[in-house]
Amino acid sequence: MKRLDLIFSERELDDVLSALENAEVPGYTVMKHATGRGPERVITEDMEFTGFGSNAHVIIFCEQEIIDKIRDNIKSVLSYYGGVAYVSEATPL
Amino acid sequence: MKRLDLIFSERELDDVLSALENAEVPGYTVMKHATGRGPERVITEDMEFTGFGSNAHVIIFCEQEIIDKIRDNIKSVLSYYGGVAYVSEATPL
Amino acid sequence: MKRLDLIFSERELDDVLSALENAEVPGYTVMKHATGRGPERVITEDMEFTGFGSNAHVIIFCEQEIIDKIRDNIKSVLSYYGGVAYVSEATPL
Amino acid sequence: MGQNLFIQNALSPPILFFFLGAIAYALKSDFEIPAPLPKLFSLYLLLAIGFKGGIELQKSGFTYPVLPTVVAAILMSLLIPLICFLILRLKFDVFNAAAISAAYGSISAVTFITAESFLESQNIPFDGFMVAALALMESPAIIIGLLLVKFGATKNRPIKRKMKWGSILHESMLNGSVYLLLGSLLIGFLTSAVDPTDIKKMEPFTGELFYGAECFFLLDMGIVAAQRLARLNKTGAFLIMFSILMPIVNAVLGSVVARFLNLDSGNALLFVVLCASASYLAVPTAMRMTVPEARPSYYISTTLGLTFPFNIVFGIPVYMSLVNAMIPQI
Amino acid sequence: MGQNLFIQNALSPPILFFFLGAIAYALKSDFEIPAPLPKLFSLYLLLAIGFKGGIELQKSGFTYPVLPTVVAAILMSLLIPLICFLILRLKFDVFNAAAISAAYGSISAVTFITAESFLESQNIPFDGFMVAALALMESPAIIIGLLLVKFGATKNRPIKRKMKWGSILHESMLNGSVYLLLGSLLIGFLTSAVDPTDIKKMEPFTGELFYGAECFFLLDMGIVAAQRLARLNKTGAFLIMFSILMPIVNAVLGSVVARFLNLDSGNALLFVVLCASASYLAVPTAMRMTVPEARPSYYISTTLGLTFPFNIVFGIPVYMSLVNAMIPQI
Amino acid sequence: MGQNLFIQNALSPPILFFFLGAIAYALKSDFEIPAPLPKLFSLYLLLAIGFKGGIELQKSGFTYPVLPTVVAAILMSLLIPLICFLILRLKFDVFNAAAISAAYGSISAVTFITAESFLESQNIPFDGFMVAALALMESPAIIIGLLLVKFGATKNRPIKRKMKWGSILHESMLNGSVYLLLGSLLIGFLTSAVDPTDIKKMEPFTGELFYGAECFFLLDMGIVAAQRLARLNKTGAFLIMFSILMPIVNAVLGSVVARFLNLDSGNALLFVVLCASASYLAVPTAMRMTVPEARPSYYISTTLGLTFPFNIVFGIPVYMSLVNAMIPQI
Ligand SMILES: Nc1ncnc2c1ncn2[C@@H]1O[C@H](COP(=O)(O)O)[C@@H](O)[C@H]1O
Ligand SMILES: Nc1ncnc2c1ncn2[C@@H]1O[C@H](COP(=O)(O)O)[C@@H](O)[C@H]1O
Ligand SMILES: Nc1ncnc2c1ncn2[C@@H]1O[C@H](COP(=O)(O)O)[C@@H](O)[C@H]1O
Ligand code: NA
Ligand code: NA
Ligand code: NA
Repeated sequence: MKRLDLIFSERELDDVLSALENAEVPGYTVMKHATGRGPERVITEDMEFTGFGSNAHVIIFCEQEIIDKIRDNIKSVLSYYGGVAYVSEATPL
Repeated sequence: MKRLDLIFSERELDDVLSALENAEVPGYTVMKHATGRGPERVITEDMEFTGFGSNAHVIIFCEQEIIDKIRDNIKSVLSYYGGVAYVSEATPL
Repeated sequence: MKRLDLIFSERELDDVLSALENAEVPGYTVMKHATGRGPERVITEDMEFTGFGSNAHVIIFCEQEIIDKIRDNIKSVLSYYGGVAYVSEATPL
Repeated sequence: MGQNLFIQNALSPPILFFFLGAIAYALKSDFEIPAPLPKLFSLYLLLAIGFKGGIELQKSGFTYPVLPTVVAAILMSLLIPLICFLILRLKFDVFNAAAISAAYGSISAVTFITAESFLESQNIPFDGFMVAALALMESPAIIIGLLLVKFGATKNRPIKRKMKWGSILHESMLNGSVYLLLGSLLIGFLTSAVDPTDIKKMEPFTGELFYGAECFFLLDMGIVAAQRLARLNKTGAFLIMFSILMPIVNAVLGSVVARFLNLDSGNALLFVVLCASASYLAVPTAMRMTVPEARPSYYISTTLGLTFPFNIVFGIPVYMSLVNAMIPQI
Repeated sequence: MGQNLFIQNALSPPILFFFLGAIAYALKSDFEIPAPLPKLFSLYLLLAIGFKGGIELQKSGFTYPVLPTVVAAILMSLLIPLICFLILRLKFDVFNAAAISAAYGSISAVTFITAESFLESQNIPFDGFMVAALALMESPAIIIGLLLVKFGATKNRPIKRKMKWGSILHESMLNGSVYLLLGSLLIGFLTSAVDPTDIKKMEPFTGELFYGAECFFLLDMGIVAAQRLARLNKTGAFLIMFSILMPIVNAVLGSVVARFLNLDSGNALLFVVLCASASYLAVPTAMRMTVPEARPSYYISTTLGLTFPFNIVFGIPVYMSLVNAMIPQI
Repeated sequence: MGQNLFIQNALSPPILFFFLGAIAYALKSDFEIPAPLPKLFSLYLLLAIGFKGGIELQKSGFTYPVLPTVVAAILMSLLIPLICFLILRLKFDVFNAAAISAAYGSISAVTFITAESFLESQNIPFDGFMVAALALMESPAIIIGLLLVKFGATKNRPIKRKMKWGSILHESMLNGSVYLLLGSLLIGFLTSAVDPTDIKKMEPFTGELFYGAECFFLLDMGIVAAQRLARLNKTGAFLIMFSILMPIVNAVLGSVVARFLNLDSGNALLFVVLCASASYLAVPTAMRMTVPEARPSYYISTTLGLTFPFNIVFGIPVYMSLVNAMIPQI
């Protein structure tokens, strides 16, 4: 099985989650309040109170087919606002 | 070495951590306040104030033997209340 | 590409981040408020109000070269105050 | 007059802030109150009503209506789940029926607080000992819910899910919100016996601040209830009907008991509200731990998404009219 | 006299707590106020000024200076971004120029609050309806900012980034902080018409607590502003000049309008402060969503790291002197 | 009378809420106050006592007992760690002995606050300048702790762990809680000189709310202390004895000094409490950074799990009796 890690601004969370639902992922986990830096932007914790929003880290364990189904949708969301997506191997315990 | 990712309701955290201690893991990291969806349930942030509890994400870096020792205990906790457990490869920096 | 997971006390966060900047990582993600146990110490949530600080979990997706550039700096920070660092494989979505 | 009460209630700050929250969700505003800030206010409200209730209980002592009212409240929290269970079994399995029943037998502290604010702005007096009734209605409902599962589902439950009395009592008595409420009640009771100046020093925190904090919390409850309401369609028409009609049935039952107890109209309203309201704090938590077979969305979405808003917006003024009709006004 | 005002302002608790926060950052103290606690205070302050403004608006009604002042404020929030845009286009592309302009057309609620506290300690009266002006200056500035992008950048924007009117209005009207401020204003307005006792019960929360909460929040703002200031050198000298000089220009414009409106000196100061201050809440959020091409560090670092501290520390007393010079004192 | 004091203390709201928290942990209730809410209350309490202390200091000026008392307090925070170090070296290495000693030389602000509440409910007057003593006892204790390490462990410390004076001073003076306390003291001192109306506007926040917030915070402290107490058995009998007996020894020392300083009984109690209490905020943070060789569980579990509860429950009334015996009552 695969593990997909998505990191992007939590303001796009609803868009990303509905992309995941559409691809019928078996489940996902969301961790908010992540901060970070990408090639262009720095997201710091103090921005949270401005409503600017920090990052969300979404983890999905799923089969390769689903990864393929997700790809285009996720990429289009991430390319607009920024964010990263990486896939790695994982086996159920 | 291996990396074990456990995601389950934070109300079972004490049970899981003592299962880990019994298997003598070298260490673990806990991130609370995760939300998510599994095959059956949705865990949302607003449930936190109801005392319902959100999810915990536990990461353990350890040897394969320990994974084998942990397996049964963890699986029995997760099968009762739900949650996921995945193993992947990791090498010390 | 590689995925580097660093877990250490959030009080060393500035040191670690500047080590990352020096190695010119393309980006990183920080999750604070992690708790955990290592070989010696237990970090619990209640310590947060004492200013003692909980752990930070830093994720970096980057090429192997950068991992090699980072190694020494990171290891010297982690050896002083504790913490773990693991590398695994990851491919862009 | 009933309509008048409705408008007065709907235009009070707590209800307006509740609407403000609900509308934010409906309009997809990005307005939100991030966790754990809502928790701060819910802890505060429980502490404050417990503490003030304890002081009042100390003042009134266990004179006439106190003991019978509290006993009647406990009995209601045992009886209501049984009625609910019979109705719910028409459509649901034992686990879900029991869990939902427990929620309706129990109470909603915020509904109670809103009713108190309503009485205050109507200048209708009520007694602090009603908080004791509030505090004592959570645990019995949980116990009945667990007993319904224990005896209703003996055959098909796997062995490891057999419940023990110890854990039933633990879940019902030591749930965080029950514990804080009862503990604060006891502290208010004790300290007001010992030293009234200490009480006065608490007043700005537990008293003066209360109304504003209630409004702030209801703002968040508006968002949360609207979220739940939006997901409610998945639970089906039966449960939607149930979560509106059952409170009314319970309110009528409650008003009969209140009249029987000879409560004056303020206390009667509070009694009725306790019967009509349903728990979304203590009971869901306890059910999730002990009856994992039940679907949380059933007992949370109904209590929080429908019964709660119905009660604070429509229920309170309607129940007030009911009480006014039932209880001879002096 | 100007110097005197400056010292009195600098030695008031809100400004001193602001310095305490800023110095903590400068000295690398590990003092911090962890998220989401600052959010609690910002939500509280918006709710409280909205609510109190609504009450005052109810009292004053829409009598003479109210409507023209509010209309003038809205016009200023449309005019100022246009002036800013012309200046900023000398150095920046359409996206960045528009986003920064929108921020300066809009307002900073905390600057406004600090100005109110300043007036109170100077015993200069002012009117609650100015909060309505405050609340209504955010959305127009956002809209102008988005229009500048829409028409200024038509050619080179990829199709999927074309803005729709719906989303422009959504971002400008339903931004969390605009929504809370306007909603609380409306609630204050409504409830004070219906039931003045409810208002009195809110007073300890929205009134008495306010000054202390303001200080606490400014303590955090001190840290945040210092962090931003430290990163400001990357934005270049032009933007640094802009973020000090533009508020002064806007203040002068504002004082001319205030005089024209015949405002008395308290309201005039608040009007000037609205013009001079720049948004770091609603506008950045809206810009980030709708103009992702613009660099957030440009519009956040300038407004928060330079314009905000400049305004509360130097601006307010300077603008007061300006107002005193412009407005004939009775 | 001592017993009477004990009961009066034990039945006061702060102590009862502390017990409520501790019992929640003991009974495995799921009651909890999630982070960062406890931090909100600890920041608030530090800000408020600092601010009020500054106002009082402004009122009293540096008249007789102020300066000698503050100097004596600083000296005690230097002397006590030395005594502790000698005792602890019997069982511990230099690093652990120094870190624990620093904690006992320093103070616990919450213990101090609880003692003030105790005095208030006993109607015994005390002076605000004692807060200055409180604020000034943290840094010296940290410095002594670091010096003990620097000179006690020169030989076997790896080069990169050599401490520099700069970082010693930084850790001791700029620790978050020391900084906030001192800063608020200074702000209170300055603003009360300039404008007494500003002070009055702070009063609802820093004054009236204080007692309730203290209770809320002690509720959390009860949970935390009980958690620590539960883990304490691993630290061994020596350290357990130490964390009960050392406060008593320090209290006796303190009462001798207080008598010598001619303090009246309220101030004397506060002085004794400062000597007897141990730090679990500033010192542990500083030690963790500068003496990573020491085990945090030693200095946190003892101060927080044993010394703190002992002091607020038993210590304060006992020390009061001690003071009453030592100081001639007028
Ligand atoms: N190489 C990376 N490794 C880990 N996280 C990253 C990386 N690049 C970007 N991120 C995360 O993705 C977020 C959005 O990045 P950006 O696309 O630059 O706006 C950043 O704030 C980081 O949290
Ligand atoms: N496929 C998945 N990928 C990532 N997280 C998951 C997945 N399935 C379940 N989870 C997480 O595990 C939690 C418990 O799942 P459940 O067993 O369905 O109750 C969910 O709330 C998610 O946070
Ligand atoms: N084997 C491990 N697996 C996961 N996390 C670990 C492990 N060992 C240590 N940690 C984390 O690293 C932190 C610092 O560990 P230490 O170096 O023992 O102080 C701990 O608090 C844990 O959060
Ligand atoms: Na009920
Ligand atoms: Na402006
Ligand atoms: Na001490």
